[in-house]
Amino acid sequence: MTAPATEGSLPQQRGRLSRVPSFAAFADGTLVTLMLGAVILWFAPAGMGRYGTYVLSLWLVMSIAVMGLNLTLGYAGLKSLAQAAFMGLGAYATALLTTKVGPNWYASFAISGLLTFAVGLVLGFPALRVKAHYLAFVTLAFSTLVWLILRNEQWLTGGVFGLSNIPRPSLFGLKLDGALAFHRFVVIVTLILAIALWWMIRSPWGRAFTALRENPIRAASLGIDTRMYTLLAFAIGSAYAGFAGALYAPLVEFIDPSPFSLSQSFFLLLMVVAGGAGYLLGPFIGALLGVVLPEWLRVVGSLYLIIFATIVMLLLIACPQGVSGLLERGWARLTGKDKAGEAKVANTGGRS
Amino acid sequence: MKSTWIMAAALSAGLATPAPAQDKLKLVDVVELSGAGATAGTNWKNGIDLAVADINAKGGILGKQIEIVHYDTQTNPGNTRAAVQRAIDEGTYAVLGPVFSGPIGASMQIAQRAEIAQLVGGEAAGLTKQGNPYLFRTSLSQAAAMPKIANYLKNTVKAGSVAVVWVNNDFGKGGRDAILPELEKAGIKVVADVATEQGQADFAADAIKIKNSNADAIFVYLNEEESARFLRAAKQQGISKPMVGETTLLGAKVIELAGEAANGVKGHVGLSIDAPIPAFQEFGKKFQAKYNYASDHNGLKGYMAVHMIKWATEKQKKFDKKGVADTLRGATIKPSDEPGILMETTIESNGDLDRESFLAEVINGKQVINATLPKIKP
Amino acid sequence: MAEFIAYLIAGIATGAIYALAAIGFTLVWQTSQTINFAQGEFVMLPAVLVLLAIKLFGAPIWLGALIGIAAFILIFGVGFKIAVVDPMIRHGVLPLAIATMALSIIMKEGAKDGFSAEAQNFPSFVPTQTISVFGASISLQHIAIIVVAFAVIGLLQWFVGGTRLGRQMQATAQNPTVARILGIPVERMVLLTFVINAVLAVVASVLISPIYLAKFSNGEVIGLFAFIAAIVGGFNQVRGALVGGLVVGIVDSMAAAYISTSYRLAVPLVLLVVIILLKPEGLMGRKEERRV
Amino acid sequence: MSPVLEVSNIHKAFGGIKAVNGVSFSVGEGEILGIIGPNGCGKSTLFNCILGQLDPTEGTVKLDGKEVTRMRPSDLNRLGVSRTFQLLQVFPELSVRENLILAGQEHEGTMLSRFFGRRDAGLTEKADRMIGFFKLGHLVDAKAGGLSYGQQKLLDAAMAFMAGPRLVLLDEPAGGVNLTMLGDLKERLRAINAEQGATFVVIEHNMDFVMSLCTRVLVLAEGKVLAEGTPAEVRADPQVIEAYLGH
Repeated sequence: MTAPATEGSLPQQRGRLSRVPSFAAFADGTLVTLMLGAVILWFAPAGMGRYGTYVLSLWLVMSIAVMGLNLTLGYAGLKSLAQAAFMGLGAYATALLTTKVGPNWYASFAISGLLTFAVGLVLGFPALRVKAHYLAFVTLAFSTLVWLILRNEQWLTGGVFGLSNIPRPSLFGLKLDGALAFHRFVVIVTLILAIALWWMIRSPWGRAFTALRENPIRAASLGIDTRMYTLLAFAIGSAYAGFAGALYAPLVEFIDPSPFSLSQSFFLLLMVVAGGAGYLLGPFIGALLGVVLPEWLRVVGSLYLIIFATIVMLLLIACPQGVSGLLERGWARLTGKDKAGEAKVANTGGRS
Repeated sequence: MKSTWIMAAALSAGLATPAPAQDKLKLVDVVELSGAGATAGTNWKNGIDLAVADINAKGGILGKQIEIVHYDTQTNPGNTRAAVQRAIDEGTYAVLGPVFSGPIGASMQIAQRAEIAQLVGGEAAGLTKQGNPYLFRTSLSQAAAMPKIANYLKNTVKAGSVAVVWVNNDFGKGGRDAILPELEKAGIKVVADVATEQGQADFAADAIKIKNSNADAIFVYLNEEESARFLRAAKQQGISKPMVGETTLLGAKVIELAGEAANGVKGHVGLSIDAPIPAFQEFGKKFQAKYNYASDHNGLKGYMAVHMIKWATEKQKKFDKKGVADTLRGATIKPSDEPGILMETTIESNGDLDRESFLAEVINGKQVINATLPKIKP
Repeated sequence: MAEFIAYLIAGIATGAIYALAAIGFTLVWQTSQTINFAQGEFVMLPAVLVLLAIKLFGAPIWLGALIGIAAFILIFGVGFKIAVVDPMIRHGVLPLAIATMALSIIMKEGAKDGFSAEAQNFPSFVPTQTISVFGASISLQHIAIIVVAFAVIGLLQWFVGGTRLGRQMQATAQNPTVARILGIPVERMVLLTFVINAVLAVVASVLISPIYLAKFSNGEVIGLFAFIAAIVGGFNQVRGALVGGLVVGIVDSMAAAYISTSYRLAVPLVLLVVIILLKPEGLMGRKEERRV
Repeated sequence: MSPVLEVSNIHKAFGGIKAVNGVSFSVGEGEILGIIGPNGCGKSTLFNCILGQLDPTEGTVKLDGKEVTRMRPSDLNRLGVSRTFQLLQVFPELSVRENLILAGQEHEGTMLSRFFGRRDAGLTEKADRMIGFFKLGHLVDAKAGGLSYGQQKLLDAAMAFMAGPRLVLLDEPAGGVNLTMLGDLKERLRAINAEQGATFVVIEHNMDFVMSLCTRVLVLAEGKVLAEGTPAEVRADPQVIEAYLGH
């Protein structure tokens, strides 16, 4: 047979990197973990000082960007090399709107998300028309172009000198200027965004994402508009980067183009993989490794980058499902559950 | 769920700040050890380490040994902010660094809020215009250096037109924005205004462009390595017009890397291990011996920064953090009082420095000082 | 005119380097369907290893070069294939592509922490003189780069098209299954591809480092441009990578000359996007049948 | 009344190789058309051209008289054309029920209702009925990846029928299935054909299966139609015996 030989080969190529372990399985466990995590993080800064609080907030903000990329990479199987650039768009949009134009942070936050969502659609459409890996090429170009514009258009973006004195939002008239108050605000926003994603993943959309990653051809033959879902996954993933940027700007109170460069986009991809692509909680672990680990490893100076990259490499060789996959394996071994048992758990979850 | 709690506990343990050791004076250096600023940052760090070793060997500050810690910022404003916050939470006596203006901009409010002196390596003119009384430079600002260059171009080089090549980062853009009005004031025409990228390797096209501009002189404002690459490319294109620069262009690293192409380069030098002052040369030798390469001006800045803190502390005779800033502001530090300052330095109330500086030229692979320029307000 | 020739020669010289790196890119793509995001670091590292060998063993230049290059080919030709590609390819191409991103960080930071954060001089094997062609100054270094790069690419073309081993390698790249049936030692051929990639990287590194200076961060720009060159030229063709490299080199040089220098970098990227929109298979690429 | 599916003069070339070389046929309401032919005769390529997974070089495909050539597979599916694959194509990580819900979810509601609405898109009951119909009732909650080959084949077929298609193209449904299962499958297909009036096109190697299931048979050889008729007529055609049954 000539042509049909390709039928079976494509899905295999997509790899097991981003396996969703029966996406229903941890749905409710995930929600509980998210809630509990939020409660813990609400109180965690006690005794940590402003630095610890700041790092926790930074971790959560990066987690949001990684969550978005996880949707793009982990659930839809697309390589986006512009997550940091999207974050930059969101950060600059929010910074410029709140400092120069005047709407409050909430409106700016929404605009940042909408803007990055729309740009995602515009970028994704021509790229995905050709082939999935062309998205990597287009986003690579986009990422660098955004960086150039942020740097060169000094009249608007402050250029290499950046934008400073970005105000922090207030909530019901309550000022959130303090490190702790703003941290708690970040916790709430992160929780809302995480729950929204959780909801989406367990809705029919999530099923469609799983399907199009595992076997896009079969998915299309079942009426799933793979192009639309792929595009949506990318655009929503990008919008999450926009949201993250909208929080990043007031958190740091200063932005310049450097945290939104191409290498930062690569770094975000590594965080997704390290945490476990396709796991809803993976991004938190990935961002923990990317943001908090360097803080722990301050003693070794710049060596932490090598350590981080080596961890990712070893994970990819030993357990492509990342730390989440390792934890899952460990948990299964601990509770003595084999694969079949796992499937059973999964499906009782699915019935609810 | 249990694992979540354990993780949270571990997290807080990891991020909680250890109490500083009481018997030592803790200084934290927050600097670019990776990313785009790694080269400048590494020099700065080494200069600081050298100063700390010198001071500790001579009994420390007011009898206390210095404990120095370096935190890498990845040349990223968010991380810089975290690191400065950490330094303050850990009770640093003063904040050293960073060197790049962007990260300085992101972190200076934190030190200001904590009322702790921050001694930075940045040269961008804007930094000291924000009314932050806790920020101190360790070198001349571009605003102070550029008029001297414009003068030099006009009176010594006698250039009627000039091509400006600059690196498009905060350092280069700041310098370019500072020199253009000075050139205009001096009546010198800018015939080419060439931006280059940080880390750019290939300068052939830029050199051709500048050659074709037929300028009387070329003002080169790039980082060390880029300066060297540009000089080599310019030589390949047979550019024979004088190359004029500020500090970096005449630095040891540039001369080493550019080889013959650096000969004939001239300009203004703020800090240099080749300055005709024995203390500088001695620093250069010590640095070379310890790190096996020649320090650039960032190494000198780091070395001086630590000694500025030492001087202020010994002057106030106590370890008062806020007092360091108050003592430094408006002070003039003389090498006779504090040899580690290397040359007489006046600190203005906005954190800018005033010092003597030099006019130099590279002859046979050596930086030769032609003249010493007086302080702006002698 | 002289001006234009000068820009053109400069563009071709840089383009030749991009072409060398881009060819390695396409070779790795053909045999393992993966994008090597560490390609730029592959070009950066040989020069650093050579200098490191000279420093560590106090060896003369030729010996240091020998040790450094041999070590590089061993580690990043053979070792890369065995330690990174082989264990990872079974998980699919996505993890492998991401692993190369991690590898690029390790190579870059390793070069910085293990060697030097500063740029270092790298010995040039041609004099640094210039000659005049139609009034334009052309440096001997640029000419040497162009000559050597083209010679190497010609040699590679001859090897792939004109020798038994080369044809076997190409057959493996195009269809490993069929190649295996034909009795071609597929594993060895794939390994050969990676070794050739490493050799090309070495050539590029030795050619360019006297001008670019040896520095850990040099790979970023070279990698990005090689990537653009490969896409512009066509990912599935060695010829495409050559054309792509030259086009990108010349476009970059002309952009610096005639378009705003602060947007110089944007021009090749815009070219990339235009190619993707109009001719996604690249200038020289074969159109691939839409997969079922 | 126009036929459900009308294929005219389909050509498909890969480089210089002509896989399908001018095939035309039509299928009427409720028919079960079998397509047979030796390996490499272009059956699967023809299928892929009809279903929009390959672009035919030439020719048209009409569904209920409306041209659908080169329409995307997902759009075609939502018009009521569904298919199975020669190689197994279920979603191993999803349960049997989830596989079926997936097969039906895009046929109900809008993108928004699929986001905000119920997780199962209201399809659990329908899915369970379909599962029962294909005798997989005891396996509703099992992961599809854990099923036996024959069970997966049944699931694959069940998915193709989940959305109540007008036209189903089955690519070697009997391949690799044991005899008991085969009986089940044939019986199920007949039942659906009778109850829902669904129209089938079947590619198959198993001659007994084709001859006993199909109402009409098309024989392909070297990318062209060699013969066409009832199973009995085709079986008797000397050309067919020569080209296909002969060896």
